[in-house]
Amino acid sequence: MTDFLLAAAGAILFTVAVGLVRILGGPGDADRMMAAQLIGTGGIGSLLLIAAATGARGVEDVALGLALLAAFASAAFVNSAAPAKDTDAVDGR
Amino acid sequence: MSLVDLFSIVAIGAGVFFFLAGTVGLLRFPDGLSRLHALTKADNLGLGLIVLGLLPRAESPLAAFKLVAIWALVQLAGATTAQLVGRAVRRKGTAA
Amino acid sequence: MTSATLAGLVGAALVGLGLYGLIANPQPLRKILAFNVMGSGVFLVFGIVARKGAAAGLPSDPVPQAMVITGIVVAFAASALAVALVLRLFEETGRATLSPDAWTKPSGEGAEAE
Amino acid sequence: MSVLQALDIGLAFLVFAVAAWTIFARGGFAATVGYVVYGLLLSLVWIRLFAVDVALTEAAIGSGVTGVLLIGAAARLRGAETEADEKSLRGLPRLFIAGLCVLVALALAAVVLLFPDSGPSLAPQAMRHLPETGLGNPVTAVLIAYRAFDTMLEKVVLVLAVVGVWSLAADRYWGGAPGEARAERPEPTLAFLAQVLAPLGILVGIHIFWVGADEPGGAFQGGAILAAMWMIVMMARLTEAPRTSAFWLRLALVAGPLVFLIAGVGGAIFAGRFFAYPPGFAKPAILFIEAFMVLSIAVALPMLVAGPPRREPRADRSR
Repeated sequence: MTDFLLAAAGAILFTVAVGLVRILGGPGDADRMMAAQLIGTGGIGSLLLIAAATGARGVEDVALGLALLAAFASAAFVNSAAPAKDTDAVDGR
Repeated sequence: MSLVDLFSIVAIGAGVFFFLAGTVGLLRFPDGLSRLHALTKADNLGLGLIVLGLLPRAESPLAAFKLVAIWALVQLAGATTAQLVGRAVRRKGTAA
Repeated sequence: MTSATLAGLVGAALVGLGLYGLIANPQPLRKILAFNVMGSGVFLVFGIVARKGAAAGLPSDPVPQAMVITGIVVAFAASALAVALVLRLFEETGRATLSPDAWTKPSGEGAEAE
Repeated sequence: MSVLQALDIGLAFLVFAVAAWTIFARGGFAATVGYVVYGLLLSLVWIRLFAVDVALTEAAIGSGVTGVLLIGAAARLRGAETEADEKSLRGLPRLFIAGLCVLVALALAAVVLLFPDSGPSLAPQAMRHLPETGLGNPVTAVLIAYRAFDTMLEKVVLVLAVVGVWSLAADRYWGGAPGEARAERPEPTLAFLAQVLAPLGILVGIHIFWVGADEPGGAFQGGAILAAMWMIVMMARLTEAPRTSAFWLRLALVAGPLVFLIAGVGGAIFAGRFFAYPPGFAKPAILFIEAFMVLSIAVALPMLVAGPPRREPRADRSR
């Protein structure tokens, strides 16, 4: 069972990593924020699986902290992107 | 293998599948909004099923509660991010 | 190879990577990022000290752990100060680069700020 | 090779790849998003090293709060990137630097591989004296009891950093509030997120601080989560950043190190040594100090992210 949990964690990390390759490169900044969101969710998922498999104590709190802060990068992105005038010009390379 | 183990394996396996599906969508879909749609599948169902699979293995009621809370928080974050990023994509038109 | 040794090796690689970025990239923001990558590499090397020195039946030595926690907070404080400096530089001069060419060229409104 | 080893190797590779992206990506914003992802992966690595306290700190500060700081900065600096930056340092010097950096990395790797299996460690001593502090988490004991002076000075560093950031304000803004006054109304989605998240986050922050005495957690991690909650409320513009001349703000900033220092001096008087805690009274004293540290951290981090004052203090003076 332990091996299954770890394999599942590995599978999620691998999947997310593949997705990361595609969208960290863009095309737009919005796609990059999606990459951050995807690895956030995937990271929390594999964290929980690793914790269940290795029995490390207190890991739920780490996942809880990550879940609390999961939306922060996007919030900062939207907050800083809104007032700027030149977002369209530089974006989309 | 006990019934609990079987339940965990089925639920977590399904969760991994949804992560896979979400990522494939992210890779294959042509425009920003559909990619966002694919991403939310991984968020909602993928993590939800994994939490469901881990629930019977939780050591204490508090730990189980935390698992559910983590899922709920990620739901909230995912929904908000989808809204915020979706609006950013739309503001920019279909170019992104 | 244990997971601790592996993490230590990654830490070593990260220090090299961060050092390169710190030296080679002229944009201050990228230097800040590189510095943080380098710092976390050092922390990881320290992490293996924590894992190996774990005597007394502990999974991890608490002393290096506490120092790494302190280090993370200090690294954040330093980054925040650096970011504030870079943003101020950008506001004053309209550019933010440490590339020597950019500042010696007479063109550009910020040349006299050197 | 077991599944766990395969997972470790995969994780190590992923961390390295994302770090390389952060260093080599074209465009500051892309690199910054890479760094946020990198911070998250690092907390996974710390879990694998069984350093849960560090993983918590990395998750809260390394990924969350730093992410807001750097993404905000990268978005503002977007216009500052020039083609010349991408091209500078070509050819031989670049190769030379790369070679030197590889050498540094190799030397460190050799050190890592040559580590003795059981090096000198203070862990047994830390565990032996743990009952005297009344704590169950040795990391907290190291931070607040054994190496109290270090931690106190580190709080001073935070205060100094805030002073440094504030001092970058233009003269006429000195004492004003950070951030531009924005006429636009709050983004409704963000406001909703903040309204739901903040109460829960405050609960989690206090929980993590409280269990820190015996379980992984503590003042740093709890304080950082509380700080993040204040940040999200400010980002959603449900509340404005306070004037930097506000007395309560300055008091809250220095409360942590101040109470810590007073406790240290008190130790010199009542327990015979600087930063010694009277026997039997250690745990309440430590929790008392920690509570003020949480306050200072929760105030200092958002102020560091908010940046120097950008509004005239007279405009919104309410005294």
